Amino acid sequence: MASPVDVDARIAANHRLSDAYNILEIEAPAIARQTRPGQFVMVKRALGREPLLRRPFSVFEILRNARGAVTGLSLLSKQVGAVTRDIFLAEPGERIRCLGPLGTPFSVVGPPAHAWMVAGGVGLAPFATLAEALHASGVDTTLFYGGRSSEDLYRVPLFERLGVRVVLTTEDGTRGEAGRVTAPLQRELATAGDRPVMVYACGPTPMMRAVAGLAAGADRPVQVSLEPVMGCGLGGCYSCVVRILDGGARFVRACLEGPVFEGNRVSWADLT
Amino acid sequence: MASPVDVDARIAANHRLSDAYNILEIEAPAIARQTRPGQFVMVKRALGREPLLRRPFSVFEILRNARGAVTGLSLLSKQVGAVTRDIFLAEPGERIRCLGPLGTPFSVVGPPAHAWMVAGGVGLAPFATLAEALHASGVDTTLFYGGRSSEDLYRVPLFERLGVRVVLTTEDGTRGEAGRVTAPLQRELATAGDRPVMVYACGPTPMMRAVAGLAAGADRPVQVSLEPVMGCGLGGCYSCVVRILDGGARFVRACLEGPVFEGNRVSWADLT
Amino acid sequence: MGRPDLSVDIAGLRLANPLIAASGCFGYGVEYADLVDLAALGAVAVKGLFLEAREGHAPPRIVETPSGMLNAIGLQGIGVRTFVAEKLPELKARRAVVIVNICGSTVEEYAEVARILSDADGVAAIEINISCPNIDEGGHTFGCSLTGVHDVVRAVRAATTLPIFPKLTPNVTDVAAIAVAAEEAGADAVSLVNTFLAMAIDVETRRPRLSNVVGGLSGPAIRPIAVRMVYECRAAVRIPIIGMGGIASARDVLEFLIAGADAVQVGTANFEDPGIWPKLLAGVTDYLERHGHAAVGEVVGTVDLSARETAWISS
Amino acid sequence: MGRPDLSVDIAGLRLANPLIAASGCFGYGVEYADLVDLAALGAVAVKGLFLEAREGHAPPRIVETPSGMLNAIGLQGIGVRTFVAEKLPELKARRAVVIVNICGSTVEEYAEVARILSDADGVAAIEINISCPNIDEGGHTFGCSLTGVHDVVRAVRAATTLPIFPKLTPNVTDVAAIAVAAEEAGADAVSLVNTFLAMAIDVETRRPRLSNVVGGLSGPAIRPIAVRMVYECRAAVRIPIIGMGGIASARDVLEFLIAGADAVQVGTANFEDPGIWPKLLAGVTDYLERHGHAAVGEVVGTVDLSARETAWISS
Ligand SMILES: Cc1cc2nc3c(=O)[nH]c(=O)nc-3n(C[C@H](O)[C@H](O)[C@H](O)COP(=O)(O)OP(=O)(O)OC[C@H]3O[C@@H](n4cnc5c(N)ncnc54)[C@H](O)[C@@H]3O)c2cc1C
Ligand SMILES: Cc1cc2nc3c(=O)[nH]c(=O)nc-3n(C[C@H](O)[C@H](O)[C@H](O)COP(=O)(O)OP(=O)(O)OC[C@H]3O[C@@H](n4cnc5c(N)ncnc54)[C@H](O)[C@@H]3O)c2cc1C
Ligand SMILES: Cc1cc2nc3c(=O)[nH]c(=O)nc-3n(C[C@H](O)[C@H](O)[C@H](O)COP(=O)(O)O)c2cc1C
Ligand SMILES: Cc1cc2nc3c(=O)[nH]c(=O)nc-3n(C[C@H](O)[C@H](O)[C@H](O)COP(=O)(O)O)c2cc1C
Ligand code: FES
Ligand code: FES
Repeated sequence: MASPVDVDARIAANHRLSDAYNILEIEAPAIARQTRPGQFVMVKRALGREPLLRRPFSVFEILRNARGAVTGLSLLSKQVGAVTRDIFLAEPGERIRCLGPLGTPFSVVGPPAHAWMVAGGVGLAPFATLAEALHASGVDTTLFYGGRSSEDLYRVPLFERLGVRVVLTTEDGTRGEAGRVTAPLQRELATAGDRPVMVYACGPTPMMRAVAGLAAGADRPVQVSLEPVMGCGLGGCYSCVVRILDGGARFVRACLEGPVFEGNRVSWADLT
Repeated sequence: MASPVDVDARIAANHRLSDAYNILEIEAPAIARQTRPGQFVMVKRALGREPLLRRPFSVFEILRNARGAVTGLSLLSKQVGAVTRDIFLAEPGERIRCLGPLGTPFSVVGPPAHAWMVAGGVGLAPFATLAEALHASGVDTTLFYGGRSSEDLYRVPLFERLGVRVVLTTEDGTRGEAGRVTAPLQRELATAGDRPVMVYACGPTPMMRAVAGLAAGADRPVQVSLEPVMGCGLGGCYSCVVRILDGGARFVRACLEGPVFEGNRVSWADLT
Repeated sequence: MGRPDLSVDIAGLRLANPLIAASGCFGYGVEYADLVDLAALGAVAVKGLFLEAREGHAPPRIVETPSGMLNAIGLQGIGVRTFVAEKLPELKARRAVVIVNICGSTVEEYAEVARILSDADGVAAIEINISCPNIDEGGHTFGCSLTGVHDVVRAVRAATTLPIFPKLTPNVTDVAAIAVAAEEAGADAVSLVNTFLAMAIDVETRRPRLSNVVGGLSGPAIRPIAVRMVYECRAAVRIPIIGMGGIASARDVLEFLIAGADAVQVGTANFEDPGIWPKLLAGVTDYLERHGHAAVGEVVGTVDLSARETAWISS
Repeated sequence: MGRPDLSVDIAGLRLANPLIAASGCFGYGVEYADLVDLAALGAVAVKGLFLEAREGHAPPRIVETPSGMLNAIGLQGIGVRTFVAEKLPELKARRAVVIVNICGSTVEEYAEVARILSDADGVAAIEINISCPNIDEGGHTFGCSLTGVHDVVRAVRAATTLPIFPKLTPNVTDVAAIAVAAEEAGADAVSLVNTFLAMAIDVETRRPRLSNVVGGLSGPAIRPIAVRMVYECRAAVRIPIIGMGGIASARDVLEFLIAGADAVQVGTANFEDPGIWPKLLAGVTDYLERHGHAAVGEVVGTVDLSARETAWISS
């Protein structure tokens, strides 16, 4: 894999989608060109500024100009604290510090396998690049996409343009099927027959745990993109560990061996 | 004296005068209305933001609208560190935290006394309000205003409009008389005859020390506006002390008993 | 349910709420009388007082550091008798609950200062500063040894019936052992922490940035260490704890209470925002209401060490 | 005058410059090989190693605090033999100067780990971690007592001829006395400081924010305390000092050197900016040139305590 680069990138645009969500477009072609689906970047507003540590974000889209040349990448961010607030408030023309691409990407299936992506809220982030890659290899792809309410669901047309079948759920029933995203997934798993299916999941830990359980029950492989706290993103600090079951339980660094893991390798009981 | 107020004031304008100097206009009428010449405010960009402590700034101008109503105040700031940088970069519409007015003001002479204001660089700051007050009472006023170069001298017409005679000096001779501001002061002190003169001084400590010495030598009273480091501006921390000679040497708080002191009270040998 | 009860009882001293202005960060209290309603504070801990007036250190006395500041004021002060004569009456008139922070160069001086305060009218409690890191006679030497702490507290205990709160230094290997020594010697509560001995150098001139060379670090930078020390002391002593170190928000107040403090002091944050007091009070009240507590005491010492369990949260 | 000489001599070990990657903040060094030129660093101090592999603590293992962070990694590690077999060859190939940080649950374990490293090819020095605050067996108990320090250093001294650098904990009353004990027991230099024992609580859940309850505070927040400790140790021992704690800029490097450190380590700042190394080097070089120094050693221990005098500066 190519080596990560650290850039002081110009912000090209900031699309505020709601009071919480935004998509930040940043001019970091050197990172974007190397990024594979599921990889992430470590971000902060500026060096020397509080908070001290960078934060990890999945690369959402690879941005291209009219001629198709890569110009940068975007982040889909949800405000939960200091850095996501900085990202929400950032203005075009300002700069942002961005290091990447980092981590082990999704393993992208090819036909005849079908791809089922299961996203909870901001867990949609790694799936735009994955959908592109799947589309390029002609994989039949479905996105199960759930949130608390319609306020948590964004950019559905982006996926539809890539030929993705989209199944929406909201817990409050304001959009798509009422309930959790695991409900339609469970139904379809039960009726999928002998088609080969690779399940991909990203979202809150309890959701991923549930998806991994459903996939295992239906004997389907599943890749999850986990979101542990990360201090460095480079393997330096050992903060991001996930307990893995193979070869006797042991902690591995999610910034190097992950963030994508096969669902059956993860010790779900240890994930908080 | 009325009590200080702490406001989250809107920035009305920012006049960048050079790479170092700027004049920030802020909408803080509740402070401006109470301010007397020589008083200061404690400022920081926003609560909860690094650096932790506020910084003291003299009130430069009292701002008024077309009908003469007080709308706010301005600060004349020179970039030397973090907060003066924040002040330099601030944009209209943003906010700034401002507590004041604070401190003991100049004692403003009346006719027949003449007023001689001696300013070094950004030490001009407390003299705009003083010149207004002197103008209002019909005092014959002179401003001796020195800097390293013409890049340190600003807003001379403001003083001229108030009938102030302005004597400029620069160390590099790029504007006014070449040399230090103490040279014309010394000359004029020698030839002032028996006119009563009150000297006011603000600038770097060595300059104020020199001015106090010259005034004492010519038997003229002098008021200096000192600039010790201040942690609170309210008498709470005892960081801002100046050694005073009366009643046996002792440290007094410049934020309460100052920043204006009679020159002969100050223990100049202890000022660094 | 009505509004939660914010009052706390510190060794028989009832405070309207757990917020105390920290010693040395609020002058003699009277300086803030126009800006802060002194009667609305739990208490005011005034600047450290020796028997006689003291000049303190030459400036510069403070310097800012990342999320903190160093001070080496050197306990400039007017002496206890002048305080009683000139400041105490106004504090009383403002209905402030007054905690007097006392210092001494000798055990006898501590006792003498305490005696004078016992005879005065309007002192609620005595905080014994055995922890000022800035001056040789600031009690730091007493505060760093078990016998030193014991001797000073014993002597003050014998000199007064007022509640006494030794204020502990964090510059020790085992702060809980020091707290135990204070308790055994008759302390009614302990205050912690005082500042951390620290230093900053101007690299261009190579001079220390404080005239005193070293000074005490306070502010948010030290908060995680202070919280740990309160937590350790909570497990070691039965007397109340007054916690402090870097509190700058209601969240921080609650962190100390949960760690085991019965009340807190706020110092450095008051410099940044003298209007912080009603905000802290409102934030604590809001928290108590949200969590269904009838009284602030219910959160004291409630660190939850049970195993973690996570609920399903959709994003 | 040519470019200043940046090299430093730490007890016979010559480093190209005084910048060392701090243990536990740079993995085993190999993780950074693509991003940082390991040969351009003064040295790399690798993650603390016990004799056997260790799992470390459950997450969450870090939490950010004002200008700092807490960590309770719990010394997860691959064990010294696996390190020698799997990591050391690559570090050697990259021409890194390798300092191995060692741990032990017993004095014997420290000695055994040191012996294994002595027999390995490519170890420049051993840093003895007697200061990890996060685990019971992390040496913190050794590091807090004079006899503990003495015993561990003695045993390692007997086990190896490599340079040995005990790494001191700041969680003590008198760090200079600890440094003296280390020197007397045969240390070639001392490293300080390790992290400060600290704690953070999530007030909404009342759970500690680290699974281990307490952790170690690092980052700019602690710098003033660390600088003071280096300054104190400089006056107490003759052996070189490797200083650290919150360094995030060339100015900070110089502050430690001026306080008395012969070399420095950088930990937390490397997380924020893995590209910091050439910037630090450039800043130090620029400073030496501006101040007319031929070699970096000329600034070590040069705190100026003479009386202040100010020049006339117009504005
Ligand atoms: C590989 C990876 C990819 C990610 N991709 C995205 C993305 O594309 N878009 C997005 O919005 N977020 C993403 N996240 C999560 C994102 O990193 C966090 O939301 C961010 O770190 C929060 O930073 P903050 O400063 O805003 O909040 P903070 O102030 O740091 O924290 C606010 C609150 O959130 C909690 N918190 C913070 N980080 C985490 C975490 N990782 N796990 C659980 N709780 C946490 C804190 O404990 C605190 O209570 C990703 C995380 C990882 C590891
Ligand atoms: C009563 C009073 C009125 C003032 N009025 C003005 C004014 O109108 N306009 C103006 O530009 N400045 C004024 N000053 C000075 C101003 O407060 C400082 O320039 C400011 O605090 C610097 O803050 P900073 O964060 O930018 O610099 P910092 O990052 O705090 O410091 C940068 C450098 O300047 C030095 N420094 C900072 N403050 C002082 C000080 N007070 N004395 C000596 N050295 C210092 C520091 O040691 C450091 O080396 C006044 C000061 C006082 C006490
Ligand atoms: C400028 C200053 C002066 C102080 N003076 C005293 C004092 O006189 N007596 C005392 O016991 N503590 C003194 N302290 C310590 C504070 O009371 C408090 O223990 C410490 O600052 C930590 O709290 P904080 O982080 O909220 O400021 C002083 C602190 C500062 C910043
Ligand atoms: C995540 C992390 C892990 C650490 N692990 C070790 C370790 O294994 N051995 C050790 O001696 N110090 C360890 N330390 C302490 C650092 O080496 C250093 O002493 C401390 O962080 C202060 O420096 P800093 O402020 O530059 O980070 C660790 C620090 C951090 C932040
Ligand atoms: S985030 Fe630092 S090792 Fe993974
Ligand atoms: S600035 Fe705090 S007492 Fe004057």
